[in-house]
Amino acid sequence: MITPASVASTIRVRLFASYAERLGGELIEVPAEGIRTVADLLERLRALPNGAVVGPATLVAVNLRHSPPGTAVRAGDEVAVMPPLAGG
Amino acid sequence: MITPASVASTIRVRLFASYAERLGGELIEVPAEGIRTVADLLERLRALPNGAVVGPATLVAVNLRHSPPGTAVRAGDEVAVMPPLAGG
Amino acid sequence: MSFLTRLPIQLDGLIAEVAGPDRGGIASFLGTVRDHHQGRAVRGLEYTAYEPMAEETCREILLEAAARWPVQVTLRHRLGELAIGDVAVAVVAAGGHRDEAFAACRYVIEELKGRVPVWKRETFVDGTVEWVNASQQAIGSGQSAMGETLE
Amino acid sequence: MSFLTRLPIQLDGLIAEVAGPDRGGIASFLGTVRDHHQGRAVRGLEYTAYEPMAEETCREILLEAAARWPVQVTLRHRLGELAIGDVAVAVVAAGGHRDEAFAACRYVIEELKGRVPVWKRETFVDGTVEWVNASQQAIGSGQSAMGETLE
Repeated sequence: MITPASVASTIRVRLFASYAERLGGELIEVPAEGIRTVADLLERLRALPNGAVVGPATLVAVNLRHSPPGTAVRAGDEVAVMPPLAGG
Repeated sequence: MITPASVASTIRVRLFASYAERLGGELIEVPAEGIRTVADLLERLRALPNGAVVGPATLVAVNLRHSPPGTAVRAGDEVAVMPPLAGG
Repeated sequence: MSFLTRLPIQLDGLIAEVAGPDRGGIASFLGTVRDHHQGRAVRGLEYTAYEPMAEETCREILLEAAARWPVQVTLRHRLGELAIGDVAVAVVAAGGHRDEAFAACRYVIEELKGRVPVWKRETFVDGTVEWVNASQQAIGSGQSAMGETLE
Repeated sequence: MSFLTRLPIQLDGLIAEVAGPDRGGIASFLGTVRDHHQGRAVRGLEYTAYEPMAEETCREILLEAAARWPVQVTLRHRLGELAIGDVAVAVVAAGGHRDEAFAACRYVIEELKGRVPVWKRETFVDGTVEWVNASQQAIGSGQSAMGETLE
């Protein structure tokens, strides 16, 4: 059984490029309380030191899929918060 | 001076692919008399043995330029009579 | 099959992957590192990716292209440090005719640029280092920096 | 510069001809020998050309492309005997952006097929040998076998 106080209370967020540099690393943990959607998570990240880097063009993937702001986020999901893409 | 009876009385015609095979080689000489245009030359070639190979899609180049039927042809010109292209 | 690589991209190898005796038209695209970006002289750059999602998205894009046109198609995206002129991305599409080869090749490079999570950090000749697109986003307020944004 | 060659076409060499530090987009097309033609199994083929006119026409087409788009562009057409899978024609266009590279590459291959005096003789697996397009022309009467005809 998963213990709510240990695993389920934290969302692990992968960060990339400028976001990883400014927000404290490639993998951060965010308390899950009060976060139900992608929009909630972004609001929380923007409240961090240097959170202004998370601009309006930010992309979020939940479990490897691009996910709009209304997408549900649960502890245990693989959540990635990404600056605008620049491949190719 | 060019002697009319030797050089100027003959049109040298380059032939390619199926035309060269059917009309007697890659370079043939055609008496210039009566030939003033590309159309005249084609008519003369079609009267040769196997001349039926010179079909409606034949291309003619005079001095390396694609040339429509009304184009003037003179002895001394480089004239090429070509089947439909099949490059690439 | 891995579409991301830290080794130099070899176009001949990609062509061999998709070529075949019934596919007479092969269209390719190479994206190489340019020596300038928005008017500034570039010394080199580094690509980084969200690797599992990038691999999965590349696979999806190639499946989409193969479903839409009768082609064999592949791609590679380089990661790590690149110098001017290095190949950053390659797409090759082979079909029976050139129309479908060109169309599929174009589709894949456009989708790749819009959907595959890869980022680029440029080192300029003046010594500064910048993540591409990061500054655009910081400048605007409420304005999208690119067409593929979600909010 | 000779655009016709009796040696195998090396794409890497053509890319090196047109690549440059300010040209980040390189589009290529390869035409290869297919194993069938109009439903018949092909063993191999031979290309022949009206060489001086073919060289001149290739040069003109490349100049047209370079005048119309900001690109460096080149091509090769193979002559002589080719086997299945061999590269018969290659076009490479390099530009600052992929739009112009793709457009110029496509323009050159289309114009080449329509204007450059090259012919192809196919040897079929059943032993017969035929000049491509020759039969179409003989069948029709007053009907053009292709769009580029002059009469």
